[in-house]
Amino acid sequence: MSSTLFIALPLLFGFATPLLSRLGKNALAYTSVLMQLSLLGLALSLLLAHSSTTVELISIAAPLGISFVLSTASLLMVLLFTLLMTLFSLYYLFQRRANAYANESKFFTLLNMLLAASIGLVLSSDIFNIYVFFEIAGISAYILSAYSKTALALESGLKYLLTGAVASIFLLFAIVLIYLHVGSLNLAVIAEQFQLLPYNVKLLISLLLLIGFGFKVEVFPLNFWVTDVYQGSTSLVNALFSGIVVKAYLFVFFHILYLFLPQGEFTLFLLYLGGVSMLVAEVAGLRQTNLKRLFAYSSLGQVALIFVAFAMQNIQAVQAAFFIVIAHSLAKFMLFLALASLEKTEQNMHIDRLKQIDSPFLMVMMFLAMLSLLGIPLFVGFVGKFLLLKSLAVEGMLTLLVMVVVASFIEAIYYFKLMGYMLHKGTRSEKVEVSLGEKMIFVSLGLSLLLLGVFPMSIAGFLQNAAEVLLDQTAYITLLVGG
Amino acid sequence: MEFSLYGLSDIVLSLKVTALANFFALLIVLSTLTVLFIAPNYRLKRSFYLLFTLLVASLFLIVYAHDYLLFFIGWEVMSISTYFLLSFTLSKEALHKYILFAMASALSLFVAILLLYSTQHSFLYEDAKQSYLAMSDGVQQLFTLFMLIAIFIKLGTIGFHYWLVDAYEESHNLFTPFLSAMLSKMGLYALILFVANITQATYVLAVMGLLTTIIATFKAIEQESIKRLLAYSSIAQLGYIVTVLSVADGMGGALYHALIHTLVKLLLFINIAGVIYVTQKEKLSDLGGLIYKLPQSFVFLLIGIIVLAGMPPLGGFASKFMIYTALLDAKYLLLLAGVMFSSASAFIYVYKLIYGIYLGHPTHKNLEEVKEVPWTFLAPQYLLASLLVIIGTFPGLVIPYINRILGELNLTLLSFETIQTLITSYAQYNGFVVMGAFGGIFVLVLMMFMLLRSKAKKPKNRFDIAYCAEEPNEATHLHYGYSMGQELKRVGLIHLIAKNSSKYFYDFLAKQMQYFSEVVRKIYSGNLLLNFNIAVLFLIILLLWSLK
Amino acid sequence: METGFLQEQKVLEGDLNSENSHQNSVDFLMNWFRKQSIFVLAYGTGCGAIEMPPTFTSRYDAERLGIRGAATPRQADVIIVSGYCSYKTLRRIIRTYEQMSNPKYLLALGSCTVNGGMYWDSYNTIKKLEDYLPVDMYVNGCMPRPESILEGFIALQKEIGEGKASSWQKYEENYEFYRKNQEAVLGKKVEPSYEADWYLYEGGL
Amino acid sequence: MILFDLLFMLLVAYITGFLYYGLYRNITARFQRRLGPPVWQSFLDSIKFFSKEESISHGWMFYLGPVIMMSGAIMTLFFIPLFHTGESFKGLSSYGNLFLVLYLLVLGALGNALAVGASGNPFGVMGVTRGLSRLFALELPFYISVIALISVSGSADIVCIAASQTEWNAFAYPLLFIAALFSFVGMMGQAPFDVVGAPVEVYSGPASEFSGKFLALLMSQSAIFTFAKLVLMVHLFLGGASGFVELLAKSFGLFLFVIAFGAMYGRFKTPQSIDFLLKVPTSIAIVGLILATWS
Repeated sequence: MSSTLFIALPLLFGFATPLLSRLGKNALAYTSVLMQLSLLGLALSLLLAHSSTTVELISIAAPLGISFVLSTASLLMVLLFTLLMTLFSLYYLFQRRANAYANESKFFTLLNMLLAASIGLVLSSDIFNIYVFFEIAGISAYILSAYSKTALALESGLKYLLTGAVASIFLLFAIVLIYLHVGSLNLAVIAEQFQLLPYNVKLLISLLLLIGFGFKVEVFPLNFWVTDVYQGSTSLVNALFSGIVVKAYLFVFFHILYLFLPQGEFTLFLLYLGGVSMLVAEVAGLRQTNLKRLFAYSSLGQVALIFVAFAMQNIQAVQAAFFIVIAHSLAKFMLFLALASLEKTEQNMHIDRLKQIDSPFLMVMMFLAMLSLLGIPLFVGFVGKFLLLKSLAVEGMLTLLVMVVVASFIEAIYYFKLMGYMLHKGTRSEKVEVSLGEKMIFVSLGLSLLLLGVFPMSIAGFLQNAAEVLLDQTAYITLLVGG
Repeated sequence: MEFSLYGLSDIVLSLKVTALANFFALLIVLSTLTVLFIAPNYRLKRSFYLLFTLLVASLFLIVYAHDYLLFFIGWEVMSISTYFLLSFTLSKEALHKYILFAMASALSLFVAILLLYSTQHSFLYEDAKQSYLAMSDGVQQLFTLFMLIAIFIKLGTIGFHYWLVDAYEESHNLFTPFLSAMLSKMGLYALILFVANITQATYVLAVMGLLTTIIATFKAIEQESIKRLLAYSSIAQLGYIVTVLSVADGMGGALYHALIHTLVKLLLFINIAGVIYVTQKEKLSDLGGLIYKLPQSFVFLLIGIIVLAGMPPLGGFASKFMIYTALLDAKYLLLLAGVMFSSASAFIYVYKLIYGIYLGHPTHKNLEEVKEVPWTFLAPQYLLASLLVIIGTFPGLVIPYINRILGELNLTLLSFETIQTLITSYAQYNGFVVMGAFGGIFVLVLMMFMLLRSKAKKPKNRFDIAYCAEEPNEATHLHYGYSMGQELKRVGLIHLIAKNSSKYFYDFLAKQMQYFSEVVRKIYSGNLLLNFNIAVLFLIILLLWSLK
Repeated sequence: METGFLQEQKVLEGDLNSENSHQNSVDFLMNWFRKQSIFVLAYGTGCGAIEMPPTFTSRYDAERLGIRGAATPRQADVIIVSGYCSYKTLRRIIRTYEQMSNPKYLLALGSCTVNGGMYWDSYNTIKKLEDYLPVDMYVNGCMPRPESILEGFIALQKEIGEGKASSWQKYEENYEFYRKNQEAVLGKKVEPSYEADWYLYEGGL
Repeated sequence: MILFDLLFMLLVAYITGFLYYGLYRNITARFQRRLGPPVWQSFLDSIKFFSKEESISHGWMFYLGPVIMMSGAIMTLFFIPLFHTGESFKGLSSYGNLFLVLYLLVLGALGNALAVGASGNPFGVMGVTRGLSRLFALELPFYISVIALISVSGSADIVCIAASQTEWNAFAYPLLFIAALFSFVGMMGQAPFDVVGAPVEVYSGPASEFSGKFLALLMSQSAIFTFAKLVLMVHLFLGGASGFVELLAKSFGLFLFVIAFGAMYGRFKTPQSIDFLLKVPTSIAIVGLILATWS
């Protein structure tokens, strides 16, 4: 029952928001925090109690049913999502007055749908369910993106919608093909039989899946919409996009990949795709002066890095991928929240404005996040990057290694340009007040970056376990289908 | 002390106290103490000290690490904390330049150590040699390339020095001594580890070292800013070390020179920090004639430049002598000639430095009212100068310590008899006798000279000079030795050497990068139709390619 | 103390009356060395300078007498005022003379240095050099030939050897007199505008 | 005993140096078709300057400059043995080596350069600038030759280098000798490399502010220093010396060559001389070095 709760609770809460908003002015914000906290508590309790992968089945009719698989890997993602969502709610609560949304209840509805869908993507073991959550997440994301109703926001929402629609067509077509040939939508069953399919069909399905998910996992050249969407959306929403949504897509894409193609037929192709994505994104970001767009480029780069790590398809690399996922989620989340704090007066900040802003606290916090993103030692970003590059080196993929390093260097160029602006010496006119609550959130995020970076061994075992589980196709099949 | 990290069995980290590490740790302690001595004169934010502490900690980590991963972590932390320390005073451009080079250094070091790891799955220094030998030829070259890029950037070897000069010039006067004395030494430490543990890379080091010494010396000659001049001098001095490390028995000379260079650069930078503190001027063209205002500082700078120029009888000659004989031993004769050539050229900037600040005429009215620098500046200079004099008198004093390091690295020991003498296979010299003879002769000549009947009288006015029967006054431009060396540009060969070619190169690189970025950015311009087309095309091409 | 004409007369006749010939052996030795080696400031002040190059080069070879040129007043023993002396040049000559170190001698060439010569009516030349600087030896003629100049040098050497050439002492003793005359032609702001007077020099190192 | 040796060396150098200088002036005069001064004229000059009543000093650094220069010259002299055979008149050479001597050669000049700077005379500094600019170009061919000799003889000890010559190095390695001679002409301050003290250009350069006893000391050190440099060249290239006659003969021969060379040529400009030295003698020296050490 527990894993279903992760999806049911947010959905319930989401649809109950119109009612809750009537209870009082702040009721929604407080209850949201409460709800997220309870989800986080649930996830934590599961973590403590967790011993092996569990399956939960909600049976509808004999072949049809919704099954959720809660493995170490998916629990990790759920934990990350709920944690970020909790912090998000808290942040919203603390700076709500300054950043009130026109229609708060709708906003919360969408937010919770997004969360439910993201968790659903991670937990589902049925490809059609995945499609459904894919769509839910997509629809809520489109609306969230256009939520502020400015010209830019509407443009971004529309673009998001268009590309999302194209993506889902490809995905749906793939699912149809799969069902045609395998006769089942259960991931385990498909995985079992996928190897037996004719080569052309396999290729076609893989291609369709790649394109379908490719839009969502922001891989070059299907990531052209990302920067526009990030620019149009508010920073708060961006925090969720880059902290939660894209991670869920990444996870489910590679989950499916590992199940369908455990031998790694496409590994080399995907690796270079990831490498090229990273390079292109970083190079394109080099001259960007709009902060949100800049962070979008950086997100593209980082996601591509995660893509490379997952695509390696071995335990060390996947462990590294999880490290980068955590590092990137926390750091980008932090950056976008900081941006939200800075943007109280103005949307769409130009990089020059960093010279004016007088807020040492936010600056320091942004420094922490950026350094972690750049993979500087003592931050968790380093651990992920290091493990990934190490496994690249061990595998002898020197070209890719150099590609990733060069891309990291280019990323460093613009991040340090940003820092240069922040460190600019001169009078600073704009004072930005940061409330204590916000500070607590930033400090806790920053500390977690630092602590995980200094003591990575505290979670390394857990992550390794997750990686093993994620890569173990036979165990998955055995669990779901039975011997 | 070995331990594992990240809960992974295949990564073993280790900290170890070695004689080499102790040597560099000693230098760190010395630099930190002397630099902190002058700190009370400046009003600094608390965060400065916090970052400084972090920096020192990272230096210790670098030094005591016994595997390349910890070393890399220390390296990166050093770069970043230096970045924030520099950010207090550096302009945006200089700061960006610094950090880009630092990141390039760190990342190429990263690649190098990962390549090292890939063969034997170990980061430990002991396994480094085997790991290196296990690589294929191409990878070996790649590894050496990346490692040397990382080291060269930190050392500021010519071509990679683009960041260094600006960073030195604009850094806080408190921090510059440390920057020059310590941070560049970390590059040296890395190079020593590389040379001792992995491979000699003879020709690369020889060529780069020689180019560095010569070009940096001539660049130093044409500078007008004191700190820029000393920055180039630092580069040149480290060039000697790089050169001498290219020969098999060069380690002793390299360590010796590292010690001397640390001491002398601390002395010089603290000295000019004092001068800048009392005059608020940083250019040779704005100073002058301070000798009678700051006599003690003058003497310390004099000691500093004597050492820097490698003049007997002070410590500088001992290390130069070691370097020369090491090169001679290896029969690198033209290399030796080149090194001695640049050493002789160094006299120009050394003289320019002391002339521009202390000699000649004051260029501003307020220079005539300055007082001697505070004792907090003088105290560390007393310490450093006396150390240099002691080393000059007893050049063999540090040989046993260097021998301990050499023994640890399995290299040929230096011969050692008494602390007064320095012995190499080609020659020896007795520092005590040189110092004693010079002192004795000097005192005797001075005494006899003072006893002469001819009276020495001192004009009351500094304008009473033989000036072609004209009378100079305040407005006359009398202090122009600071621009000495400019005329050298008229010599074609030297003009060629001193061109700003690295600036052109990096500017070109940056410009090309920007153009490239401009092109790539078109993909993300938001034109959906174009994008879909590109996407489909790209995917089809890639797929066809990958399925072949 | 006499003033005006009386003082002038006294100054001019000073060396005639003084009995400087009693030198002790050290003085004698030193004067002998001074006599043997004479460094002449290479400074052509008037038209007579044209006679100096032949004096010092191959044709007349003053170096065989130990007489050679010096570039700066610091190194010179003798300054030659070669002919007429405009106010502008006088300013430089005085400065140069004061920068030379003791003992120093002044050799005046040509008639113009004696009484202004053909420049008697000139608005910007001095008449009598004696009024402004003490002269050890006159070589008259217009212009004196190199032979005469050499003769003058030999005579000067003789005086140096006997310890009689002491114009530099005379200049110090009667500084007020010379100064007054100098200011009369060069104006109050006569150089050296700073303390060239030796008694303002600090002693020692 | 060693003190007596040193004193004697000093005396020899002083007398010979002044003698050579007198001869130099005399011979140059003969080149110019004049009689020239007597041989002891330089000595008389120096004593004359010592006996000046007063000397202008521009402060303690100025005062010490000539003293340092004199000390440098005497140090150079002491660390070069007079004879490469026998026991006596070795000076302090066993405590030093050729590298030390190479540095001592410039020690005095640099000390004096400080004094020149302290004097505040721009012409002096101009001369110093010229000297320093010329210095490195001057040293390069000399260094290359010396390095080649050290490498060939296997020791940086002057006595060993002198003793190891079966035939004179000048004949064994003529290219090295020629290159070193160019440098040596410059080191002796002779044309065409005499830009430093050029009297009519820079007011006699570094010496322009020195008067009286300072100048006298500079003249004396110049005499001693000249002798020391000549002895060094004799040991390096002309097979050393084992007796006074040999030493005087060889060194005077060398000296004669240098002054003849100087009397024949005009003066290079500073950049010209640097350019020339970096091109011609250096190339000769490099070829010489390669020929000498090729095995």
